[in-house]
Amino acid sequence: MRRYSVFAIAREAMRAHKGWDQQWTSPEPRSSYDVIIIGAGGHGLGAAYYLAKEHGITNIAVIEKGWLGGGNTGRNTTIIRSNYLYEESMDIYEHSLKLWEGLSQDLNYNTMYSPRGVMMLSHNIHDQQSFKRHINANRLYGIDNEWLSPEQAKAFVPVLDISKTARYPINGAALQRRGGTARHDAVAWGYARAAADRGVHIIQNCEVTGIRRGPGGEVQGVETSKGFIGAKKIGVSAAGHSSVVMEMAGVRVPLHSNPLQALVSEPLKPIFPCVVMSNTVHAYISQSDKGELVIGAGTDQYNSYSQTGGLQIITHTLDAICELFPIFRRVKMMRQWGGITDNTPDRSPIQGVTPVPGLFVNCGWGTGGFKATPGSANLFAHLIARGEPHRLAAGLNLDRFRTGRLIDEAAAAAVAH
Amino acid sequence: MLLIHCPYCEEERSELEFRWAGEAHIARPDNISAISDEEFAEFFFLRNNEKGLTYERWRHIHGCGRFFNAARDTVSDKFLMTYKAGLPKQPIPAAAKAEAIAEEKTIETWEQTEGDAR
Amino acid sequence: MVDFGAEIATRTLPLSGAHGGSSVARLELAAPAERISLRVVAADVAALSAALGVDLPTRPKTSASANGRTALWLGPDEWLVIAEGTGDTGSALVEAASKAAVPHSATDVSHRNTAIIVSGPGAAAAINTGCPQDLSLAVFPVGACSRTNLGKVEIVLLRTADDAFRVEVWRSFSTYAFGLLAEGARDAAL
Amino acid sequence: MSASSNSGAFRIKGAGRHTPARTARFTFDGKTYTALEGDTVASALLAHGVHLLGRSFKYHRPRGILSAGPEEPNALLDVSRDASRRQPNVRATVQEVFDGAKIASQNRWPSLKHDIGAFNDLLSPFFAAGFYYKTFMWPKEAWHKLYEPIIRRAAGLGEAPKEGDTDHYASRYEHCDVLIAGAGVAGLTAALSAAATGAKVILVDEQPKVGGALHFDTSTEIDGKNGYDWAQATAAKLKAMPNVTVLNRTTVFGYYNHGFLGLVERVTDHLALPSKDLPRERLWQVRAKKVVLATGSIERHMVFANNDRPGIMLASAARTFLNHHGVAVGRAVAVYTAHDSAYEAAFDLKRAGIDVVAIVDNRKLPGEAVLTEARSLGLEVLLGHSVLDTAGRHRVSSITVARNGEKSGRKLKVDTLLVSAGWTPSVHLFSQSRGKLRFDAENDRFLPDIYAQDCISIGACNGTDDLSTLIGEALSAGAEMAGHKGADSIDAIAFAGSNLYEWTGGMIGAAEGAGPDTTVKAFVDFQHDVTAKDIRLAVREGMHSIEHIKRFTTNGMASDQGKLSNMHGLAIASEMLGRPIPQVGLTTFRAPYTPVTYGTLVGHSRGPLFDPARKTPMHDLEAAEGAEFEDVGNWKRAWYFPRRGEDMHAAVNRECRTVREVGGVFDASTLGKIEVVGPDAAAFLNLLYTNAWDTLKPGKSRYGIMTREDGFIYDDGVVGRLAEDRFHVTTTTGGAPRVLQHMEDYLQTEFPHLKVWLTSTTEQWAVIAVQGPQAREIIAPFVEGLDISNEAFSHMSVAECTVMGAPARLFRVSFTGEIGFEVNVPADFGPAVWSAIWERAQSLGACLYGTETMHVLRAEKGYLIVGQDTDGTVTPDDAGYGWAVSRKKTDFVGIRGLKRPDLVREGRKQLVGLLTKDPNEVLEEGGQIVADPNQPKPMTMLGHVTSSYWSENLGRSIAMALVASGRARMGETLYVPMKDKVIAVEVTDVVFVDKEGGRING
Repeated sequence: MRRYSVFAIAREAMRAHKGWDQQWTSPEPRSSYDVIIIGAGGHGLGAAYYLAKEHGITNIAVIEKGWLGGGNTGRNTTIIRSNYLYEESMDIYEHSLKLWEGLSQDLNYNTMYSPRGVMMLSHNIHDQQSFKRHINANRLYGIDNEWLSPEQAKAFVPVLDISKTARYPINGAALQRRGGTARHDAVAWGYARAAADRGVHIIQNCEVTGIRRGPGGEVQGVETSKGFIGAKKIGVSAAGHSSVVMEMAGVRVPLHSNPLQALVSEPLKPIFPCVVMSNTVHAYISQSDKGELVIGAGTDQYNSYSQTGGLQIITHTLDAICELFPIFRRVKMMRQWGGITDNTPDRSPIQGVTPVPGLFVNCGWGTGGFKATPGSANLFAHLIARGEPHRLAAGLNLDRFRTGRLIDEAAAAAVAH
Repeated sequence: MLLIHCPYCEEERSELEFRWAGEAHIARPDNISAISDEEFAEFFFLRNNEKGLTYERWRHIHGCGRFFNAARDTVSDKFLMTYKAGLPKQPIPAAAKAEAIAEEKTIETWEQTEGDAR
Repeated sequence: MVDFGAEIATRTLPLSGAHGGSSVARLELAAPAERISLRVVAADVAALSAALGVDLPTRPKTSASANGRTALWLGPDEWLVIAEGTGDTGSALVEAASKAAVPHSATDVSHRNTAIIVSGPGAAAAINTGCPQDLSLAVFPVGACSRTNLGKVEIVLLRTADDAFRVEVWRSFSTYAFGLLAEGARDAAL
Repeated sequence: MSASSNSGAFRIKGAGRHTPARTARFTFDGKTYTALEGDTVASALLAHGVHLLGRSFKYHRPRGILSAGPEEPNALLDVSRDASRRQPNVRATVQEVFDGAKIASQNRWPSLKHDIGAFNDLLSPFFAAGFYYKTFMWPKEAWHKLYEPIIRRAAGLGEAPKEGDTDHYASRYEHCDVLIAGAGVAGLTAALSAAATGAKVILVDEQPKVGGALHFDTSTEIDGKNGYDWAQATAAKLKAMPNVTVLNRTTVFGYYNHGFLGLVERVTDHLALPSKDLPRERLWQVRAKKVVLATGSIERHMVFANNDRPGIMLASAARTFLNHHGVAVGRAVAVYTAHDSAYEAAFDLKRAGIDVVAIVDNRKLPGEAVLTEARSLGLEVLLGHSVLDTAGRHRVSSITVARNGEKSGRKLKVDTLLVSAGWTPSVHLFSQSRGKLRFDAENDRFLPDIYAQDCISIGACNGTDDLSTLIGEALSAGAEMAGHKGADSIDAIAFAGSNLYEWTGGMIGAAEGAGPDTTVKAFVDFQHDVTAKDIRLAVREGMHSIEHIKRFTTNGMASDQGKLSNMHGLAIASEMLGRPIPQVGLTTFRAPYTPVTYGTLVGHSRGPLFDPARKTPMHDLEAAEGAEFEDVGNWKRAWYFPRRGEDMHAAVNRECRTVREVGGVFDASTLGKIEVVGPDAAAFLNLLYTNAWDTLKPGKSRYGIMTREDGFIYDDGVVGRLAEDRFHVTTTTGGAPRVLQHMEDYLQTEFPHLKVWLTSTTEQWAVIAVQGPQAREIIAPFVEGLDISNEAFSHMSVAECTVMGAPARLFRVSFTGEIGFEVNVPADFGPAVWSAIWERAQSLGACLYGTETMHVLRAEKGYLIVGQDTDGTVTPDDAGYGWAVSRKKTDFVGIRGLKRPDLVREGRKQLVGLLTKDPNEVLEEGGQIVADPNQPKPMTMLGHVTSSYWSENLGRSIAMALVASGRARMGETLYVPMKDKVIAVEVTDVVFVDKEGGRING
């Protein structure tokens, strides 16, 4: 792999950029692999990368029914933070945040991790109690998160309306300074390039239609639109389509797939310095490097696999955005889109072994999977390589729905993911 | 914004008047206190989450207030039928099903139409 | 010492003093009314109709009036009964319903709801500012009624004339409803 | 000087459709110009010879006006009336001029002509597509601290408004039988036949006037009239029909599920002095039974070197400026085309007296008719030639023309170059409706193929080019969509149309000199500065999916969303990949078709209408007593009642003391109330609450806990039994709607055999809580028909009675540990009863108190608040309410969930009291509890502080907490480590005041 650097760019600039390698190739599948990962999003590609880099397994195929990074990796609003409440959540999201901090250098690909701060607005006493519970838990766990007064919040985001006459006045905010954003496509591409460089096959436009199992119930490989491909281990990382893929192996998982909508504005000069979220009025917003205001809206209420949703979801979110930031009322929505999120009953992910030998699952990231990408991928690789979960992901098992040991961030938190 | 036929109001109304209420035809076990942990998890947490034909409940919460059942294609979001609560799972008439299946072949999710025009 | 017990409580109506509307859609507050939420199974509807002196409509989205009482079909076992009586509560209606010797629920909601009358050639347009239903005369004729949405609140809508509607709304939502209808009335003139 | 010359030196006398006498003045970058009413900003500026309007995104290259419509990628301006009504990123080609408009260019500093950012253009060899993924990585922190801020400042276009918007926006739901998008020939024709059936028709068009392409196309005749005149007459006819609504200046921006369409109508942006009553824009949310898509097509530019200079524009745009606005786009004009339509631009200009330097056609064989006409007009036509390059700093000054295949050619001096690569059908809405496209290889275009909704495409957006065919197609589509099939309904209104020329030709992808793989800057996407070589680079780097190419190059991602660039980008990728276009695919068309103002989507939901603020009947009286309010859900609740000079702390301390010593009056109206009526009411409540209800006698009430199936506490409240078959259920304030939904769900779905009905009565009753030793004394004079002595009406009694003449429900209930009553009266009586009770309470030395004091007093008694001391993971036993779970019942919702392994394990978190070692230290709610404050991070946390207050009655702080194995830790010392200190606490019982509970029964 040719390293990327400013010197490489300068050299290429002199010869019309004709010397760049393909970032990844499009190989025909082999008849079998040591490991097959279903789903070439950030989580799946990252798992392949870490399997190759940290566990010495390189005979891997990542199989993708569309184009790599085209699922939720390429459709989310790119928020990164780790200030969750429960130990299980803090473990994985903080592990992830630490990996984000060095990801560009590790992959030799600028993923544009931008620790511009993630601020969650508190509008009432209930929010305040919840946020302080998070802040204290985070501090004792070694994770940064701090309480701001309304004035401090406004100093950080000058366009914020903190007037007392607002319908839901702001009584403070929680700020994680290390939180921020990254460039979503670059994450998928960076992992794809680095994985491909280590010999991983990325097989796009190849739909998995079945999972073949042996006499002992163990996995033997996958049926695909390009024929059967054998593997002793299969990792499923198919986000919104996890239920569909797991069903092929006869495993039911507690998931609902819902369309989550988002939108961007026309590009504006820098006006919004960080990420702001408000659960009380249902809004989250940041500004991309191109200048678009990136706004996450809600999920449609019903199960669906169509990436379209109702206009009312968008208008509801914009109501809140314009209440918080009245100067954005004349800004224009340029593009809206949707992704299919896979949501668990406790809104925490599932990563672990399954009743089927050789089949591993990583799903249920709901609306919050992007921030977890490096951490989830890294621990999923560990799970697949060792056959048992890493300490930091042990609580994310499927069995919790039997025992009742849920990780109920949704119930405990007054914040969206 | 969906348009939903309420079997009680006998009219199509805007989704705004309705609230989705999860998978249909999941009966609460009569002997619920006697079932195993696995059975309870199955009853309470596991859902089909079908890609394609799904049976689900809606409540006409801002209308007649009734819960009712619907059959919908989760790929096209088209309703195949709605029927009153308490009725058993209704078979989909062959014609409607054929249409739905034909559509399923041609009208795939967005992510599949992307990069794959005919 | 003041004789505290002697006073008789007077009523304070919601939306007192609210005014709004435009040349094409007038907004007025309805007079206080007696109201009950009536629930009874289909088999016992006749008994309640007899007891109340008004035939409870059984077709969706319809209402019926008789003897100063209007019954609005809200659901297959649910009616909102509104009387033009002078009572301060729905007790007369509750009592009348109780004459029917069948299980039912008649619950006084006279003070839960308040009503706004919207009238004029732009009445439907004003309501369609926040109501997603088709209010054309063909689909929502005079006498039609429905529980539905008005912006972010729930209402019960009754068409009383070609160009007049009664909007029933819970009292704490009435300020919002009136405000939205006032803006709708203004924009209906456009 | 006449008005017309005033309105610009490039006005052509006798051309255009505006009235010369009607002028409007506006400023552009500080300079004043005069326009004619009906001008767009683009036509007005062109009339004055102004072509340089903006700078591009990345290279800051000078840019002018490319189009005459909403597809404009370059001419984006800042338009304002005043500081609060300023709009960035406005398309000069759409915005109509109004008198007094202040217009400015964007993305330049210090000025449009001298822009420092243009330095980027020199560095462009470095700024190849995706270059930023390959650098800016060292050192680690530099991306966020150094590079990103620089990139952010350079990027972006307009500046966000600085002030809140003083305009308002309207919103309307509408229904129709047939919605027709686009009022060109096809849309108008379909409207005629649909309307003739009596169907309810809405015809929508984005321009001020109907006609679509007839704005520029003067060679079409319909029904014996000039096309544009026919369009206006037809619109007038349609507007006069009662079943037709014609919406001008209105864009169908989104086609959503089940026939739902979003429209935005621009109401005042073209008016000089709009009435304050008028909304700026109106959102139409239309549910259409059927939809006719007549959205036309958009002309493409040619992709060649330096094709982006001001003065280079689409041929049809030049015709619009000339034929509609009466403006000549230049004095020496050349045409570069691959399509016949551009010839007509040359004809129109020539006839208007403009020098047409040459028609450069990269085809060898143009349409015969246009070629003949060109020659007869004496125009030089260079067939099989191409424009290889252009020159000119702020405007094109010359072009280099060469025979195809030759590398050099001759220079022609021009001030304007008109381009056309043919027409792209506007299939955006069809695609949004989830219809599927097919590729028409013969004409290089995507056309509607398989429909997903009840709609039909007609005219240019359906690839129908021939006018007669188009009229026939539109007539039958209109009738068919209105439900009338067959010829009968059409024949009566059928008419004919003709145009002078049949158009042929068209190309997509890079033209001569810009391919197959050169380094010239041949722009595909103008706004984002994406060139043909960028797309090739993406493919070379392994981006083989069109979505990857789009995202890597940002082609089609600018504010025009690829209306001009998508097809060219696709063709270049296809060529590079060696795969036919249908196999490369097309990126998705997403809503909105053109950008939509947030304010329009928000509509009325702003300020007081953003979210209803629910107020109790006594709200105003409380406000008059000086209450501060807090938001609880969407309710406003009285929080505390400060007297003069008191801060919150002092007020709450006084209220707390007064309630325990004398009494207090509290507004509890927001508590949810559900009337549960029917013979099976008790049986139903037995199933919905953990408690048993059949043992509760009429006239008594009981505290109930509700769990969901999972066994965790969902809600709580006091339930009074008024009669065998009638219960008055109360819920938490925030929980009321979900509890009712939860109950209805079980009633309708799981227990439909039970004869019981539920009615929300939250708002029927005003609830005045009177608590404290003097509570009975306070209310006694007002209560009629009920003995409220402790003997006759003991704690947890409930009865119907009369209060001040009003029918009332009286509860003997306490959330303070003192004697307590809750007076429920019909809501309208609330203020009068409240005033009377308060007057008497005051005379006895009692106070008004708010939610904060309520919280403190209940915490002193260890009473739970669901949602504060529980969080959805707490069982009744965890909370110390195991006694509320009936052991006798064989079923209730939650009975099985409660027995799951994790819910019965040792070590669960339990609700306990905490007393700080320092009585003056008030813990932070949300503080985390540890056994060893000196352990390294990450620490093991045992639980957290759920409630914490200063208790004035105890003269010390108190707290409640969820602590692992809490009840086994009584007396243990634990620690709450804060940022700056560690607070030692002792685990205690949750009841701090009156542990024996005697006061409540007085």
